[in-house]
Amino acid sequence: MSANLLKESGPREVFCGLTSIVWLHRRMPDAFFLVVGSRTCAHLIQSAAGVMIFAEPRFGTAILSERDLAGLADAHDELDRVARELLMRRPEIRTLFLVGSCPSEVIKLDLARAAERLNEELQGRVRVVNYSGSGIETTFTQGEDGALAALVPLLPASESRQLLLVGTLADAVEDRLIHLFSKLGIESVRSLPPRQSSELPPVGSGTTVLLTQPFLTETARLLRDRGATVLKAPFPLGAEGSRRWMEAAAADFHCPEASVRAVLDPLEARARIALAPHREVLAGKRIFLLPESQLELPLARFLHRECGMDLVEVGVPYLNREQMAEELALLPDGTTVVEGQHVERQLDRVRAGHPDLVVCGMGLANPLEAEGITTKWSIELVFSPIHGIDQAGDLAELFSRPLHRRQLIHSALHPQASDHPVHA
Amino acid sequence: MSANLLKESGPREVFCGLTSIVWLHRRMPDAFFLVVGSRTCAHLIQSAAGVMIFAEPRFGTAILSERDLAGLADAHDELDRVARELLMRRPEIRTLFLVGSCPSEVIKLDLARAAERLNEELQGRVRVVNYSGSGIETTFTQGEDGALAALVPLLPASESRQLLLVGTLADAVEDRLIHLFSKLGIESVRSLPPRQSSELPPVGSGTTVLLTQPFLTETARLLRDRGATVLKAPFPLGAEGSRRWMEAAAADFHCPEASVRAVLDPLEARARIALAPHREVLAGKRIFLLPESQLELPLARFLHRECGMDLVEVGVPYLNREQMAEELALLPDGTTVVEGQHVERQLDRVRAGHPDLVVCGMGLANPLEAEGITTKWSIELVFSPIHGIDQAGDLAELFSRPLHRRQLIHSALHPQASDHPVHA
Amino acid sequence: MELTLWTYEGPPHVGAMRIAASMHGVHYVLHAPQGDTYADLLFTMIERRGQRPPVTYTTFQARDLGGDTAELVKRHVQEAADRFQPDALLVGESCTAELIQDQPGALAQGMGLPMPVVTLELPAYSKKENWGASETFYQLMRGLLKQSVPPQPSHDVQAWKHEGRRPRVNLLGPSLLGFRCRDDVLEVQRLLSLHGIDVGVVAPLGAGVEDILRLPQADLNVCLYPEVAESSCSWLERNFGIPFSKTVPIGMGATHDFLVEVHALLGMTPPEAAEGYQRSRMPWYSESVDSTYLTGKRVFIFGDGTHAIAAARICSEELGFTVVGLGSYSREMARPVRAAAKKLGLEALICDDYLAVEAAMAEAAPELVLGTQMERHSAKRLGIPCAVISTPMHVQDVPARLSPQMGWEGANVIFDAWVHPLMMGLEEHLIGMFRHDFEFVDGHQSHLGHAGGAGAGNNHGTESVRASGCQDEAPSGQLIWTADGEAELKKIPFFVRGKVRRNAESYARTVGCKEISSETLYDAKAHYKA
Amino acid sequence: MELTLWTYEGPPHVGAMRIAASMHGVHYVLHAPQGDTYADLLFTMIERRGQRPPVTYTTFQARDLGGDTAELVKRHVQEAADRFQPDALLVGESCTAELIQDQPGALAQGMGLPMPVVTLELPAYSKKENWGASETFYQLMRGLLKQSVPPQPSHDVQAWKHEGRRPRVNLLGPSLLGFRCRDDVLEVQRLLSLHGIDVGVVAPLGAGVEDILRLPQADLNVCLYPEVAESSCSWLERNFGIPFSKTVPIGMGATHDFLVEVHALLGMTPPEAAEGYQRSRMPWYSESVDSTYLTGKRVFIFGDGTHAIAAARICSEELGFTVVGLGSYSREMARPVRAAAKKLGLEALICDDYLAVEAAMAEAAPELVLGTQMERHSAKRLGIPCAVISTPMHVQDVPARLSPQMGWEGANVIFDAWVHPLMMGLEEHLIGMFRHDFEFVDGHQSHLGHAGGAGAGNNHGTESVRASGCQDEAPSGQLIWTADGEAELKKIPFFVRGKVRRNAESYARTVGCKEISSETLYDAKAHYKA
Repeated sequence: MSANLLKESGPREVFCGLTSIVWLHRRMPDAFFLVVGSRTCAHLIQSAAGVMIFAEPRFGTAILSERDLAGLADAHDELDRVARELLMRRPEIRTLFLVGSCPSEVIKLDLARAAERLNEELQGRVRVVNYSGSGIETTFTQGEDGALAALVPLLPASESRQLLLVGTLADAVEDRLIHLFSKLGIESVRSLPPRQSSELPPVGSGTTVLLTQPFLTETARLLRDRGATVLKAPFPLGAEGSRRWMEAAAADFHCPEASVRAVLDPLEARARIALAPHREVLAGKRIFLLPESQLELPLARFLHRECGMDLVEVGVPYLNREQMAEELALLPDGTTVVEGQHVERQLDRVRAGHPDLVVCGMGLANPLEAEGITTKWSIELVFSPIHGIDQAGDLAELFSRPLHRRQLIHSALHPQASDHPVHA
Repeated sequence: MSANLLKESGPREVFCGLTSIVWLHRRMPDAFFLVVGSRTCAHLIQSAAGVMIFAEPRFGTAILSERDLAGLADAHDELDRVARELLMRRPEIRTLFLVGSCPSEVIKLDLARAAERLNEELQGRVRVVNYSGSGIETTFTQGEDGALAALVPLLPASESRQLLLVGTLADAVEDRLIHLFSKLGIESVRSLPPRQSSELPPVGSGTTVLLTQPFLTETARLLRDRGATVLKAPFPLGAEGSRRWMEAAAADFHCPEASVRAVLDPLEARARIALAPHREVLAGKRIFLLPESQLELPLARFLHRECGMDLVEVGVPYLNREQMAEELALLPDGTTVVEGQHVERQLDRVRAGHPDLVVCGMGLANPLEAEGITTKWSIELVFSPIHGIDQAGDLAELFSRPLHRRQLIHSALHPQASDHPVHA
Repeated sequence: MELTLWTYEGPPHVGAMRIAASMHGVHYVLHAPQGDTYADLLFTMIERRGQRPPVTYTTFQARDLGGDTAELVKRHVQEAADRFQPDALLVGESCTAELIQDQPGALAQGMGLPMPVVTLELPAYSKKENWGASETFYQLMRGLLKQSVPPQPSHDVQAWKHEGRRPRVNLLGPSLLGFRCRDDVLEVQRLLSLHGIDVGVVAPLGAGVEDILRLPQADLNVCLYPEVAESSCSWLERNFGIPFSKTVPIGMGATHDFLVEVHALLGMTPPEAAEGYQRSRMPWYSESVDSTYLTGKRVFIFGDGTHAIAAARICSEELGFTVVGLGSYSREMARPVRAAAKKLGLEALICDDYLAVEAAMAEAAPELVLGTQMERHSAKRLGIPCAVISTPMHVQDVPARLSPQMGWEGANVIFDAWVHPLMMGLEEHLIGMFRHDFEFVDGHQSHLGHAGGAGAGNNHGTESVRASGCQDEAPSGQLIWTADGEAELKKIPFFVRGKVRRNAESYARTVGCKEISSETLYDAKAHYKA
Repeated sequence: MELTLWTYEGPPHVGAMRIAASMHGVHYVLHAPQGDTYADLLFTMIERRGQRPPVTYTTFQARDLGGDTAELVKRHVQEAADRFQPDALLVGESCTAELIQDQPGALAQGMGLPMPVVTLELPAYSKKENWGASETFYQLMRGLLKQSVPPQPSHDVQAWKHEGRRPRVNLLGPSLLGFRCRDDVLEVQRLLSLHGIDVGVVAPLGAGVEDILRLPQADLNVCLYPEVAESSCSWLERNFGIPFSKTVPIGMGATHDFLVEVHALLGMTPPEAAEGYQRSRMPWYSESVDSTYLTGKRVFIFGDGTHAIAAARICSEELGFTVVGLGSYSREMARPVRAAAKKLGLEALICDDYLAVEAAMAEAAPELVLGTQMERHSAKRLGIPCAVISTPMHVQDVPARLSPQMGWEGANVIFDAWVHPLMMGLEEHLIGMFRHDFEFVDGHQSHLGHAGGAGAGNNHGTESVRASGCQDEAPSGQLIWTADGEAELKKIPFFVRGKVRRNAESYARTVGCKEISSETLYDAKAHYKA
């Protein structure tokens, strides 16, 4: 590992952990996420979700009022009332997540106590758990870590041999991976989070964990505490990463190497075909990743090794060196990896570096485009089905598309001065 | 009868008989209307139908080309080919109407012969009949007379006692009328046209005919020739007309007067309630009816007697005095009834007469509105379910609505000059 | 504590951002944790701006709370002042920072910065976005102008006459994330210019500090959006004696009234009454025979105060609709909304719970909904056509084309936008005539399309109407539909069936009958039309 | 004989009416039976005109045919001349009158009327509406100008320079019942005026006889709609030496080219290349990140020649779409439409059978259709979003608001109108991301709504694609979908499933496999993206 690791601090431009509710609530349709916070929290989730495209959402905010701030006792009573009302209106809910926010953390509203109290009252009809998605403690994808960590103590114990995939996957991707693992000979594959919050997978010493996402530090720690083995591998983004990730499981399950190759070789070959047209667009292009989703390191690795891109700078909100060791090892020597952010200085470096493509958040994308810098809007990466060998082409396409688009339309929208019409 | 009957000739502004296809094809979903004509014919029907709101229509035009004009033999071959192609594409069709047009009449293309030829070829799988909807012979609603007259020879013979309603009714209205007749004690009620072209009602000396529409002269004549009795009555528009129309049937079927009253009195009372708000708008207002649908006389009678309107002039495309005798008798003394049209002079009279409401065709409505004259667009009268006592309120509403609308919006859209805002 | 699923307004500091981002040379230092930076996307994605909003977030973290967050604030204030060198600095805090009471405004005031510093105190736990925008605009203007306030206001609104110049007005209120403000400003400028009236300053949208300083030079202020500008207009009136116009020129009648009001205030001859008819196509489109079918269409209106009130007037007086519901989420505008509703014989719904709005909508059984994006979704669920008339903004509410709501062209835009969902003019009219045709009964696809599987969407609406109807009026009395009643009901096209069912049931209760047969349906029809 | 269900164009005399009704002081006596008066409603209802078209129909009847129809013609000509006193009289016949050969034009010419009489011969059994419009405009212009034709054309296109005036151009082609002509004229006038170019005469729309007489005074003619004006422009070039511009300014690139062409012809310095970017929002809207999802969307285009060609260029060069079908019903424009299609690697569909167009549409499996009202209905049946870009006109194509297609604002209007059906910007983008969510699989309602019961609409499309695919390529080889292949296909959202199915089957045939499993789907995906 010889990446150039730097740290930076200053004003940040990163979502908080509440944002991960946007995909978590879709993964588990029988769960409800109740943020205990302010109008800002409610507005944030709704804005991040793309402004109201869905009907009755499975998340909401218990908005603190001045009265709640005046006395914590009142706030607890109020929270109980709101939770009761909610559950009455939504009888299909099986798990209620109480999600802490910046304001609830600052006023030290004890959501663990609230969860305990509600669990007692509800007597198992609905399970109530809590975690914090506050922006003073978590960024963006870390919210998922909190939510899953909150579920770990509830997992049933089992010593059976099984593979546990940890981290939200699109259902179709999950189906596909389970199918492939079964072809490798691994028959018992479970997922956390499950598709129904009431069908929690068991855990124990027979459990081998593969993390599907790089931001699940706390969840991994708690699973280890429950006896599970957490495998070390690159993350399953791109053909190479996904293959090595699957191979790590295969090795742990002692699948015969020949049969592993027999399954994975054709997939990898097909992935190369799927990648080829995108590699044509991306190879030799320079990319700058701003910190947001924690996916930046695996993406940089994929974009460099499989798509031939040059890495100008790779930003990450925070860096867990141990968990990221496999990824860092695959980055080219001297890659600049910056932990934390001073958004103004980082943008200065973007402008100075003239990258061909910048991966950034929704607040920065259009302003950079207006300066003539092509961007890839990073929040899409956590919503799209991008995991696994079969999705490598789709993953590359997310990056080639903006460059391809520019190629298609730039000259017509920015015509050169001329005495003669281009087309007449 | 002391109406003032006048005749006028000159440029007319009236649809031709092809237009009636627009409702006939919807009444009998298993029939197809193939106009043999020009691009103008095709364009006319599509424009009259409101420009393409429907999917695959059950009417079309076999457009004559220069080659067809060159030789009639060719034209016959071509027509056979087009009919065959059409029936292959539309196997659900049971009756094919070949409809003559101005050009086909002028070149004397013999559609009766074509129908005969095709009938032979198709051997009963599809029945082919013909009639003319040409504008040199028919106006607007007369097309229906032609189509129904073409069906009369095909009606099976039966001496059974029955009531036959002749003229297209909306299905719901027909259901309702049959229900009411059964309450009067008339159990066997059939309709021409039927809802399926293949289920033609029988006819014979036991048949009593009630015309639902005033434009079915030829059909009535042919039914009489088949032995049916055609009752004389006002047409079933408005509560009074509908009641007298039903009473005519009840008398013919010897229904006990008391039970007739028991059925009709409450209906009439309810109709008065339904009419009241419209009468409030219409009473004392002056109406001018331009000739178009042949419904002008019964409408004038209804609007005068039940809605209290004053009749400035009642135009009719043509006048069959015998068929209209009952209606003419109910008009107030001295009503000006003008048969035929000189559209320019008639419009001069409209402008001079300052009517509150003008009933006219779609070509004239907006130009009159632009002159500040409120109009009722007459084609709607042949598309809307307006027949029967229960529809009297709806029928009145068609006339009160434009006046009501003007009341609602006129002052806001034409504000008076003022030093002070109206609403501030 | 209040359970909120979707919210109509953001927190008040988002209102402050709208003011800062609308202007140039103004920077906003917001004491807030990192999550609050989401608000940038409102401007860059929803409003498709090619610039970041001029906001520096302190993005303090939990670990900072133990230490000196005041120092953190000052460092960010200094960096922002150095980097952006604004002409004025706004300093405030979001909900979380409000709790830790660093008083960033006071801190910044004490730093000896070279530009004016305006402190914003926007109570996040009791106020909302529009209030925040209004307060920010007011505080900024007051901060910049308070030195110039004369001891005794002596403003002559007709000064232009003897100064030999054209009269001059300011347009106050337009801002980013305001509904169609960008185009309303152009349209109102064009309108005033046609009448020989110059526009001095437009603010906050596009204004700089120097423009704010020029505000007192106008003869008159035009308050285009009371939600944002009324408090500022009042202050300018109290302190400088500049009157302001109160009519919002949305719709034909209101545009006429606006012109009359402005002319009257400026001492000018009022405009021709026929101007609107000549300059807008809306009156003719509404009068022409194609529009006859619009008469009496039942419409449910919900939005911000300004647009909801305007919509109610346009619907009832200019389009001939029947308004069956009127409400707003703007508590600040409750009074005029209530008055507008009362004029129409309605009780206004002042409410920010979108589910309560949806329930009211279902209860009113309208044929058209004019609302926000949230009502668009509710209406879609209920199978009712809808047009959007108000914030909260969605990317589709910021069209590329010129789309004002105000003035003569605004009336054209409104006609098209509101009538189009009502089934595209003639098309719908013909469907009304062919309503008994097989293509328009259950199971077939209507061209309306909104509700898709027709039945599904509509039953939803119908059921909720039935349920609530029963509760309201006859909790115990169960109504029974006879087979022939149900059959008759089925003949009615699905898009009006809910209303017919409702009328029949209500009529049955009124007359005390327990069974609804086809006769009851006819009776109810006669009753309700009468 | 040709079987026609719906028709894209009316008969040629309707084209003549479009010219007469577009102008003032021109009256048209049409020898035709009463049914032909239906054509008035095209103007009064569809175009919502407050005036009757200036047409006198002779409305002869069967009984007249035995007698003297020539006398009837003369009577109507005389009455029309007396009553309307037009500045010029057009005399012609419709299809039926053509058969009885009264030669109404010759009759009228012989009547010694005080105004110019132009005879129209429009063969109703071989020509159509646009040809009729073009021919009428040409004959009227030629009739009025033929005396003024110089023996030797000696036109100096740069005369404006030494005459010390601004250059002056005529705008030729706009007419009633032309797609958005009313607003295109305003927009092009504004565009030219920005560049210091005056507009002399606009014709036929709004022109009178005196304007036609002024046509030769322009430096240059602008041919806005070749369907209507190209023959007239050519005649003016041949006889007066006035050149004409050939670029139709629809879209960003074409508007730029148009400006360059007009400037070059007039001998002016070409405009700034960046003008479009500054004056239109369309480029930024297309470049901004929200539009990334537009890239590669498959679009099927059908319309008149002018609008279809313009749409193809805008789609491929300015919106980043992939054009998968291009066609026109304008046989007169077949050559340029074919050339435009060839540039995109396509074969143009020149056809006036709407069912053949629907079949081609289904075969192309587009994600967006740009077509006429007929394609809108076909697309609705297939469950594909659609925007209308061309005549035949429908009342909804004559909006109240300013809605040009040409120039910088036209590009804005086009962006909004074409992108909106593609699921309202961000909304659709998010749905793409959430495509595996339960709300977007079969049986649930998509917000797309067009197809309503999703499955139904889409299956229709899919089935017809399958059927035709089989016939084309493998009439005997039957493909079998395995259960796991079907299951995988079901996971794909319905609105792209047709395309995926089609690709998989085509791929299976290419590689010769008989079964389609989930692996085949992945193989096909890799293959088609590569």
